[in-house]
Amino acid sequence: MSSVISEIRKDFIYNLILKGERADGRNFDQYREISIERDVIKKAEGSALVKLGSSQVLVGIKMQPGEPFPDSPNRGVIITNAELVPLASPTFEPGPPNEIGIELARVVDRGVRESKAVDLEALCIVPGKQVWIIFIDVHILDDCGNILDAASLGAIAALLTTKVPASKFGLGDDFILPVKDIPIATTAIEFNDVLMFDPDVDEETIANTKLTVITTANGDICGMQKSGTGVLKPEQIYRIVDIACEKAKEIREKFLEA
Amino acid sequence: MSSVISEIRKDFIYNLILKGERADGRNFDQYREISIERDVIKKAEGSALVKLGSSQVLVGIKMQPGEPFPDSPNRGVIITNAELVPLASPTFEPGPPNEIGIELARVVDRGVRESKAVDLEALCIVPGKQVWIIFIDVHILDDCGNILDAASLGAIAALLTTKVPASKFGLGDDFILPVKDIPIATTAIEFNDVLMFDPDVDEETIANTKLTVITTANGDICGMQKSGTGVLKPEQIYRIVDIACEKAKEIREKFLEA
Amino acid sequence: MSSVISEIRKDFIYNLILKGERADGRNFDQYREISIERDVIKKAEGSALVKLGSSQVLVGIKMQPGEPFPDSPNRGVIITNAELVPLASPTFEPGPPNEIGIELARVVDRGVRESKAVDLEALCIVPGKQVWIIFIDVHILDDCGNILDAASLGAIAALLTTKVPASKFGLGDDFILPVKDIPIATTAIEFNDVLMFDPDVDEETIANTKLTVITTANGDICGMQKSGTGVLKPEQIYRIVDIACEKAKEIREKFLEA
Amino acid sequence: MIDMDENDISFFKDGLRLDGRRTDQLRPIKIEVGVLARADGSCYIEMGGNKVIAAVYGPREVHPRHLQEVTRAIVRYRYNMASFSVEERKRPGPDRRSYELSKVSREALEPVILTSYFPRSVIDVFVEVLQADAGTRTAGINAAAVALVDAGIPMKSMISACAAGKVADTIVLDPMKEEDNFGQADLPIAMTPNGDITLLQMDGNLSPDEFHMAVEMAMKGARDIYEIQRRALVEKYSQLEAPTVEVKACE
Amino acid sequence: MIDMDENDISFFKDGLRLDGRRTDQLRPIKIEVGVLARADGSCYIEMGGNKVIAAVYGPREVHPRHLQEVTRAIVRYRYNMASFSVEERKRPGPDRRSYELSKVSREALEPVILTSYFPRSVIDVFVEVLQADAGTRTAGINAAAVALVDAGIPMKSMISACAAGKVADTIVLDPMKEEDNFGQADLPIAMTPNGDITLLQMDGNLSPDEFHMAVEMAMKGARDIYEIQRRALVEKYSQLEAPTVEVKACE
Amino acid sequence: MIDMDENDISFFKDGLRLDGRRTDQLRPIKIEVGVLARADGSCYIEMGGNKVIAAVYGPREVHPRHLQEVTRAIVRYRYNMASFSVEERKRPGPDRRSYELSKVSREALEPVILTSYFPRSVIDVFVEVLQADAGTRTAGINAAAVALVDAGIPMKSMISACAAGKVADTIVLDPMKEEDNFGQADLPIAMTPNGDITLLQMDGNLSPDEFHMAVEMAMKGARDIYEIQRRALVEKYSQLEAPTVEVKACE
Repeated sequence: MSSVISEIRKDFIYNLILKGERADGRNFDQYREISIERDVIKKAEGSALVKLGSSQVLVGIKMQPGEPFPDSPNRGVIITNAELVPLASPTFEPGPPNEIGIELARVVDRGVRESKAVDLEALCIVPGKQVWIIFIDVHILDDCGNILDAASLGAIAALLTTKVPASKFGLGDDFILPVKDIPIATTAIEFNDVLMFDPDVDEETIANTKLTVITTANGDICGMQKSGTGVLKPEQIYRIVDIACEKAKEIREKFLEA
Repeated sequence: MSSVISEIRKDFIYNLILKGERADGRNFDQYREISIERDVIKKAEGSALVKLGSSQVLVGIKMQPGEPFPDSPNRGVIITNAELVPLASPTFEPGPPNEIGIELARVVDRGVRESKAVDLEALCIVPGKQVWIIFIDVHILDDCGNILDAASLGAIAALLTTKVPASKFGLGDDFILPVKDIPIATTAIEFNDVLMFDPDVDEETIANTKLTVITTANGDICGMQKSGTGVLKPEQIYRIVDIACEKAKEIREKFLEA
Repeated sequence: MSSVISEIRKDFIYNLILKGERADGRNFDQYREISIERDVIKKAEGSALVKLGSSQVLVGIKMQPGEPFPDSPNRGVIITNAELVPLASPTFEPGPPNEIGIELARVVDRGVRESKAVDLEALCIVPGKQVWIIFIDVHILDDCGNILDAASLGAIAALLTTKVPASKFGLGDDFILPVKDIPIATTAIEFNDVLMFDPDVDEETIANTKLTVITTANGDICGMQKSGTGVLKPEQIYRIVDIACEKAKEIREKFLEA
Repeated sequence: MIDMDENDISFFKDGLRLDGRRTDQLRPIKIEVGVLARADGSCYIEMGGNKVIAAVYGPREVHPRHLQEVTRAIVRYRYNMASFSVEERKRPGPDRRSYELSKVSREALEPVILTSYFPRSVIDVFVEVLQADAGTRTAGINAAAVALVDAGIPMKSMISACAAGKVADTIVLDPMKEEDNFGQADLPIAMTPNGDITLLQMDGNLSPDEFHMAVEMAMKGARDIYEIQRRALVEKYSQLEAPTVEVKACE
Repeated sequence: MIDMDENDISFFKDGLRLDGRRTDQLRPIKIEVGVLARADGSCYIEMGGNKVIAAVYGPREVHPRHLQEVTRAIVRYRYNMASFSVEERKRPGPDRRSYELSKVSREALEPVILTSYFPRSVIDVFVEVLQADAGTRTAGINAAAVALVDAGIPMKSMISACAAGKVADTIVLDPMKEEDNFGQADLPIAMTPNGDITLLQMDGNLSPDEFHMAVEMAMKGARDIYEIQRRALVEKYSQLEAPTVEVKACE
Repeated sequence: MIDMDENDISFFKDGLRLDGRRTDQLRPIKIEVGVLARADGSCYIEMGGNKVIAAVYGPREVHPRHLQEVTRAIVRYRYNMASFSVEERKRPGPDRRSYELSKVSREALEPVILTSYFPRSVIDVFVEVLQADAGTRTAGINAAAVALVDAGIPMKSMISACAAGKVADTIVLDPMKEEDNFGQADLPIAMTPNGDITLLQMDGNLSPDEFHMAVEMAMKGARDIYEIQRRALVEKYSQLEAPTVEVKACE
């Protein structure tokens, strides 16, 4: 997209917002259509392809035995990585993750870790010696905005389909990965005191403040991240948190609970 | 070489080829003079300095005990690396191997590996635990064209001089590395439907298609690699293969067989 | 500092030197004021903040058990690293150490190692298996010239305060790191046949030859390094060595001996 | 080629391969055109168990500038495997194998791209292997060629890629994982519809006669794949108002 | 948050915290302005056991040039831990954590920097953690904000940062190491004196009500820190001939 | 200096060193000029068991451009060891030692190169150690200096390098591997024929008097090497039609 077209597009969105509208007709707190396809990668222990509007994120889970961390000798290990491959956006470049990819991976990780979604105690093989390592690999395929929420959704959806490959390593029968909570990340941007959830890529461009709130099944907050070079008033933050809890509940119930 | 001179040189070579000639008077299927000096590096377990016309390639073999690959627990390991050091050509740059160096190392490796030249079973020390690791290090010293053939020739010549340093590691008496086959790589370029073997650096510049054929002692093919941004007709490929088998036989008999 | 100002400053210093003077009024063989603050970092096993005029260097010592080198199975290991972080000078850049940082670390290391300042035999835990590893980490905070002498001073001062954290690793009682010698590095620059010790950053800019001499407590030389793109006559070298021995004695007695 | 006692493995049963194919039969192929919104062109392909997606960006500006060519566009090709695409998790980022495959794949496509139309620019081809099952490089090239058309890049012709292999002394088309791991030879090619070879690699062991057979069989496979690529593009673009220049480009 | 059996640890004794503080009390803070000769601005801070130094260079030229912005200065922020700053020696160089902290810290300061005054240039903020004791990112931001003033960078307002935490179901201000390691939640913020939040992160577990309490408490802490920053700057600059523009900038 | 019980090793037998040399004797040296076709200048040297090759490219254009100097050529020097050049295989690529040696070797040559003749360009010196046997840095500098002449780079004078060492309390010239590994000091120098020192390093232990002796002995060695360098160049260029400017440069 040339920069001239992009300026025109920005103005268009800007003017819409002033009229209380979004380019695709959504309400300010409305998510784009969500679809989750599970178990799409047979070589992975678990996987999910999440579509959030036109954004596409594929998450694969691989597991293997390994050493625990010294300060938690009886617990499995989670390692989260995100690849913002250049296939997914003209702004992504080949090479090791930059600060945007690192932040995304760390916030996805924070949601899974701090919600205690995975029962890590159940992943101890030999206390202090051998535990299960869970690799959560986030592969962004198409960045049409809000890939963080899509990646978080993909991570928990993939974990929910994960089978621990114990037999492959001679460690008994395979078993379903024990998942105890379902953290949901919801992201809003602020622009001219308007709060918009699930921003698309154009909306992300014009706003310079973003807040992600991760909530657990019982409605608590387990992770937050403000990003961007703008400011938020406390009242705006509280408003985002209120709506985020609600939205997360809807998404959780609709897509992830039996 | 300034780009003006290089254009003039290209035209010269181009016009020669149209007349059915090469700049140094060779026939199209004729190799430059080959010399192989063995055991030039005493610190290495085996080594060979190959001169192919003015091209010079030094190959050193180092061996040490190490772990086998999980899928071949009773076999030695071959690791091939090529350094296109900036000393060897104005177009080489310092730094880790680029795609040209990686391709060269992988094709040299392919020849040694797929011909089963080295008896890897004989390099098992403790099954599943300890085997001999063979490092084939290709050091390009002067790139005057067709360094791939020179490097392949250096690799097998060096392997043929290699003594396994068992006593140094307290693993019994040293022994001659068991070599069972002698793969030979022969490379041709295509230009205006003319096929030229063993191209020099100027010929490489004007042609944009190259085919390397690696053959074993019994006349089979064990590796091939087309490179460059041109195309080859199947008949051209078959013609190259026929001549390559012949040339490889000559080189093998003249330089590598007792 | 813009390059115009820097040229004026250079001329000023140059003219002063021709008159036999230095900008801050020091004699040619006189050091700036030295201060050493010990044990400033509680998380480190030993530490020292050295101020040499306005130059500031912080050295921290960390120790942990690890494997000895194969060729010295009964001796502790010293690993010296220097970070020329961009906070310390407009000319330092983020990233892994460049050749200046590497040289600095290696010369600091040379002083400690070649003077046999640390009794490495006393740092063997299990012969051939486990020894103490000493990490000497040099953190340059403010480069106002001659950071090499400041770093060397910081390294030995920090080692002199180091307590081996044996109890933390279940290896008996903590003990004072056995230090047997006190190497002192002294650096001079040459400019127009004038030799100036402890150059400040402006003096370093105009001179292009520098010589560092490291001496031990008994007056021997244990390390030297010429740097820069100038030349030194043997007589100049001998003169620097003579003064260096003297200066080192003064510094050692004043700051580091009980 | 992993070296196993090949007698232990029977690659054929009742004259058919382990997955029921004849020796000269391709695995099932599915091609979808234009699957990504951000990319200028894209294609998703399944070849047997392989799942591969390709995107094309460009022609666009080259950074850093010293890579620019005054008379033509440069072509870049990045073959990348997702960490979870293989049995044992792969470390993210390129390894030596992916550098080589990127190079030969770029050289498989560059001969048909009309790079002289776009001096000083770059055409970027990105291929992500989401699931690997032997033949990822040929699947990637097939997807990339379709994505180039989808991106409207002018091309002299289509490129189609396919491998032949040798198992139990028999030449077979489009080897699957087991045949690739325990077989005797692998020979991937890429070519234009009129038989110009743009990629050719081989490892294993083939007599000159077997080599001829394998090349002919791989070329037959590539021709079949070309029909599938063509159909996928026609299907995509026939739903639009009128046939576009791009579709012409691949006929 | 390391997951421990929290019953084993008692975080309070006689209504006070392990280091004798009330729940809403900061650790001792010491701020020194202008501690480095080479930097354009600098600040050393101690917050409890944290020892952090910040330097500012710029506005200065950007290298490489393609990073330049035509209408404003870019801001770079590098959070770095000295190898010896933590219990177990840290490998030198940035890790994933420091990349994230550098990003959010930059975004905490950028909203108040008048970057449009200096097009095509860069303002570099370098923060070195010399000793770490929970709260290094907020300590770094506090020092960096003062160093920016010391460097004469025009700013819309000061930035002050502080964390709140939750231990034994109680919201506490400015958690120290033990409270951070074994507590239930950590919530660092940065803000302007008039309550605009420029950094907000959280991990652990907080109900919406606890979250409100924690934000309010962290904001109170930030306001207290603002007074200390202000005093340190006034002290430094009141020794000079006249109050400078920079001091005004932080009032 | 590895610290061994030096009594266990006897470095002398009948007043001669283990390889039969006197204390002030060089190892055998062989120098060949112009051994590479692609390089602008080159030299192969054997000093004892060392086998080292040097190439010079330039003056040529500098990439990237911001490295250019307006008033002079920059000089780059890359000291590199082949993986197989040492007892235990070395990982390819530079390590900290080779960065330091590259720096001091460049600084050993730069004083005599007339860099002001070639503003905005670079003179590249590449040194490959093919076999190492103590003294690779001095061997590399000796080869590089000859290669510079062979490349026609204008120089104020030749550079010759040599080390002295201390073993069993005796100062010796040009230590070989055993003397270097188990000796008490190593002192490499580089100098011009008229005694200007351009490289000086030392490690181990020397009294000021021993230091004087070692410098004098190393300088004597360097003078002897200068004669060999000179002879090799004359031999090379006397076979040509007429003495060239370059040969003059090293007289």
